[in-house]
Amino acid sequence: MKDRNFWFVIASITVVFLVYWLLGHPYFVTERFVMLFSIVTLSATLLYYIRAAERGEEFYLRPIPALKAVEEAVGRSTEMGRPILYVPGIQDMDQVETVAGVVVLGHVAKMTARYETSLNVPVSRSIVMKAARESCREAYMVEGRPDMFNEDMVHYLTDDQFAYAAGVNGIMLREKPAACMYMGKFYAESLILAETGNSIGAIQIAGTASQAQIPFFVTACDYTLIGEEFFAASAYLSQKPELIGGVKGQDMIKLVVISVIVISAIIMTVYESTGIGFNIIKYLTIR
Amino acid sequence: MFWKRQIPIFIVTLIGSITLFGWFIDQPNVKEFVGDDATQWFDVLASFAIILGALNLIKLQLQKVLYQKPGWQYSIIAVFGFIFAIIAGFFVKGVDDSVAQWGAHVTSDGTLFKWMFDYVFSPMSATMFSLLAFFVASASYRAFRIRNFEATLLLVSGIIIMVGRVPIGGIISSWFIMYLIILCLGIYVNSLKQDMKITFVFVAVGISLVTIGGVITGWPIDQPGIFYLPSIQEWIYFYPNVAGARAIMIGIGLGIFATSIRYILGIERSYIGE
Amino acid sequence: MEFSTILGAWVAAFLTIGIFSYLYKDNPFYKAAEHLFVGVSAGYLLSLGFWTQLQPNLFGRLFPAKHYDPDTITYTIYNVLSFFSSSIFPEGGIDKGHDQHLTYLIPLALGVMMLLSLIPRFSWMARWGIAYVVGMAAGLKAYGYLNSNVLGQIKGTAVNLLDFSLPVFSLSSPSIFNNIIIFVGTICGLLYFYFSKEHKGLLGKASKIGIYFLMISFGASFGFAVMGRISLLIGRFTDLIKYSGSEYNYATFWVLFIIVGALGYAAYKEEDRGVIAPIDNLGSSTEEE
Amino acid sequence: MSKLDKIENIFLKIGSVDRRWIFIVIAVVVIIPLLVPIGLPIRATDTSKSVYDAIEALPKGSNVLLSIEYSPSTKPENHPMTISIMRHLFRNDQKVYVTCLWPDGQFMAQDALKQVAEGEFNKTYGEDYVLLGYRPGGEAVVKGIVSNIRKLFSVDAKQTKVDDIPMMDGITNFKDFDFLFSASAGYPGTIEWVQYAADPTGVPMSSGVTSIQVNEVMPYVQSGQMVGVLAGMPGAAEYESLINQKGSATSGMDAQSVAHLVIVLFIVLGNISFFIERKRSRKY
Repeated sequence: MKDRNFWFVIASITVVFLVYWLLGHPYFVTERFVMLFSIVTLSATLLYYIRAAERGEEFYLRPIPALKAVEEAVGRSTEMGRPILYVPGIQDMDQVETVAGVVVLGHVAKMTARYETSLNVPVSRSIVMKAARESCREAYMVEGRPDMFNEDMVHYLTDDQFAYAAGVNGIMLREKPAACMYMGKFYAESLILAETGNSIGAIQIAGTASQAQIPFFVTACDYTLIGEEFFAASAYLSQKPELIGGVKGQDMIKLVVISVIVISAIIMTVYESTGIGFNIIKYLTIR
Repeated sequence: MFWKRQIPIFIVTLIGSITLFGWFIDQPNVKEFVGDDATQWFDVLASFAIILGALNLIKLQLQKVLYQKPGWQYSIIAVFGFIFAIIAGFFVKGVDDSVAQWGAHVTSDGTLFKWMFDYVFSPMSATMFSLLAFFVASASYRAFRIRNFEATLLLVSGIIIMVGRVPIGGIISSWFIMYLIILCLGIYVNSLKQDMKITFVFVAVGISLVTIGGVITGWPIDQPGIFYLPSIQEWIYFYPNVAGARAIMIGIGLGIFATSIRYILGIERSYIGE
Repeated sequence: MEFSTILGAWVAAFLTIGIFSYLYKDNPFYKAAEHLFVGVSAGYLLSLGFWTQLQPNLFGRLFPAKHYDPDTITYTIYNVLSFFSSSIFPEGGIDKGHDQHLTYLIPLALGVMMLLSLIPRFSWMARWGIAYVVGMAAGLKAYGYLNSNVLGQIKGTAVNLLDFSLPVFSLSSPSIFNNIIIFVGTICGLLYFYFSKEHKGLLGKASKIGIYFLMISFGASFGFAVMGRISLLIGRFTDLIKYSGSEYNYATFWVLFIIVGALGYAAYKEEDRGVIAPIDNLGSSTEEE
Repeated sequence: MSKLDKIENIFLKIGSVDRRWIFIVIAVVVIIPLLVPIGLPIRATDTSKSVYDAIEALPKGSNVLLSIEYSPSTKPENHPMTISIMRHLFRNDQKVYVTCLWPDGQFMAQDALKQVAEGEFNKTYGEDYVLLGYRPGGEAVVKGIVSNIRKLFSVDAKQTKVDDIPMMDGITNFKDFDFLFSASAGYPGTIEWVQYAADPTGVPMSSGVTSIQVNEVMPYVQSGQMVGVLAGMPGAAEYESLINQKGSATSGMDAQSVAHLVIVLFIVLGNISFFIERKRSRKY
């Protein structure tokens, strides 16, 4: 009950809705009530934890091996005196995954600034190039090494999928980076990139939510951030309260979903074997 | 600032709330907007985005030609291709009005547009994708490694699906698979105990057990089912696979839901470059 | 056989083999085919988008034939437009079965703003359109995904776990064992993505099982991905075999002969000059901008 | 150097071969079975059989909606399915209504109808089958068909008014169909049909999808929201064997089988050299 404003708003919405309901709820699609209820509860859960984190409450996040490996990889590159290659996917900024990739890039850039390792970021969209440059510049400023930043570390290759993949391959073979990171939205080129990275013996760390490409990354890379892990990565690395709160909120929603599955299964089992209870499936079906 | 920042955020919140809560409102205008117009508007915008993309591309290629950058000769080909497609799309129909009017020409037989589709666009888009068959082959050779237990599980389930789903999987006897498993276990036992004798005894006993089983039952190709590739494949595909796919599906659903809510509430504003 | 078909077969064979020649190394044939593809597909998508979206759906709703009346302002504008292009704006309005919806002026305006963003000074104008798309997608998808990906899948998992009308164990038909597999697999898979608690003890074990299920599922995707790629290759080869027939004047053979000949000659020349061919073709001559 | 070392060296050598050799191997193993078919027997999987059984169980003269949602890039996978399904439907004298959610889909539909309906079965347009054509809008089209198909498709692909098409009598919305088959390669496609048409109305549906998509639709099949699924080119081949009429998918199956085996072999070989390398690097 720490967040008074939050509870106040929730209570007022409930009261207003109850009044509306008692007035005969004109224009309301009654059979979708379950859906409205879930949307409101789930959004409220999310919002509650984001606000809690912003107020300064701290949440624990379990370690993710692939994210630890990022720092190791940067360290190894420094030892070997070779650059780090970072590929933020082949899609534009309108994809959530690209945004997450650029955010992670900022953190990698901080590490390379700290370790004084060179960073190479080929991109395939001009908007992504602008965003990635800003994010790197910012990182080098924060680390107090603006002298090490140069704009060409983020450079545009081409929009075309396969031509881009070929361009990145060329960079890999010429510069032999010690670590390759693929974080963003990938399509068929994932396999071409990971194969070449593998053949030059680089440490490879991938992160994507593209379901069809994950298997190729898992088999060809050393570490892979799968789906939601990748989205959580920016919260881990940035330690920004609102992002961590969001992860916590989503976790809570997941718990709700799991409990609903378990409870519904129990109700169904009891209902079908003994006839006691009700058919919950009916309530979960929304036309 | 107002036009560039506040208005877009307002548009997102407004349209987002209408399309989200419109599902619960039983009013003809709202229903029509949510059910039809909202998507149609999106499609109209998407078409404009395609035009924008095409103009951008041509701008880039023309610049290349004008400044004679490396590879500018190829850019001429690109521009030529574009102009050809535009001519087929807007200027030369290739058939009479009675066969296909303007507008129907993009989906009718015998037009120049259809010719371009059949003999230029189709083969090239299909070939671009089929190139990947070669890359899959070379990656399977050089990159798909059994680095840990997870990758092993992935590759084994992938291989079972790959072989079990095609006709050749059906002619591989379950007894052959059993022998194969015995041999693989033999290798595992060997690496565990580092003793040739134990390995030999293990493999010998295993092979004779399988052989005895085979002789007794008369070597039926698809029995026992748990060693017959098409049956294992079907099981993996229908049960463990669905369980995993469903977990991912729910995860993606929740992720998209959470992100959408953040957009609508204006918490996330990355789309306008913040 | 018609001339246009035979010509088409030659063009298709040339482009197909030209693109395949990339597997040997990046070469002018591939580059030419690739650039042609980029240009043609841009024009193709533009024409298709225009004739299947903008003309019928946008203009068809702004100027429907149903309400044609040359005295109103809208149709006066229409007749002016029609004067410039009678194919896009045929006489008497556009008959696509729509009523007049002047609300479609909004997407038209957003779209025009998007095009104006090509001019650097107006680049911010695209944001309005993007904002609309983001908002619409957020609203519609939040509902759709919550319904079919979350509620629908909860429904699919919440089954009677002790249904004794089913066999206890059966490999490829429904059984209690298989129901439990799905139930346990789904829940453990979800627990793997639980971040705010350390994966130790019971949660650790569950998430371990979860990742195994995810990996089996990825394995299946992997198998299917390979299958799909091979199928497409088979499709291409089937076409090439078709075009190698006498009715197409052996197009495939001729094209193959020309391209292989040219590449072989180039390689021979290079060797003569003492240039060692690069081992890995992909990195050899890629262009960077 | 021991014998084992020599064998290991051979494997390592194979492991570091130029990738162009691998390309050639794949090209050869795909082309040869296409030219010289082996004729491996095709065994239908349960999911394909359920599609066949569902269509076979439809009474004569049922109204079947066939939706075409793919483009030429996945034609080898989807097109044989469409053709087999059409053959099955026409053979059983069903009425076939064809719609397209993808613009390129209309070309594919025309091709298939020309080959099967006109060429093989001599069916009458407008009485036995109709091509309603493409309408833009993705899921909006699906929703439109569910609420009122006559409003959305006021004319067919040949611009004939639907009121003048005899078989459109009595068809007003999605519930008037007895079955839906969607041949799909992505968005919009099968998933939209499940979410907005089959789930809300309860009309049974089935689908033929590309291999890549199979995993996305499997949960729907498992939970009974869809009746079976044809998965990629092998799925199409299985359907061809079920209706007993061989087509392009069947002839591709030998190549597919051999290519899969070769890829599995590649994975195994590659991993052997990986293990040898790892063993040696541990030793030194």
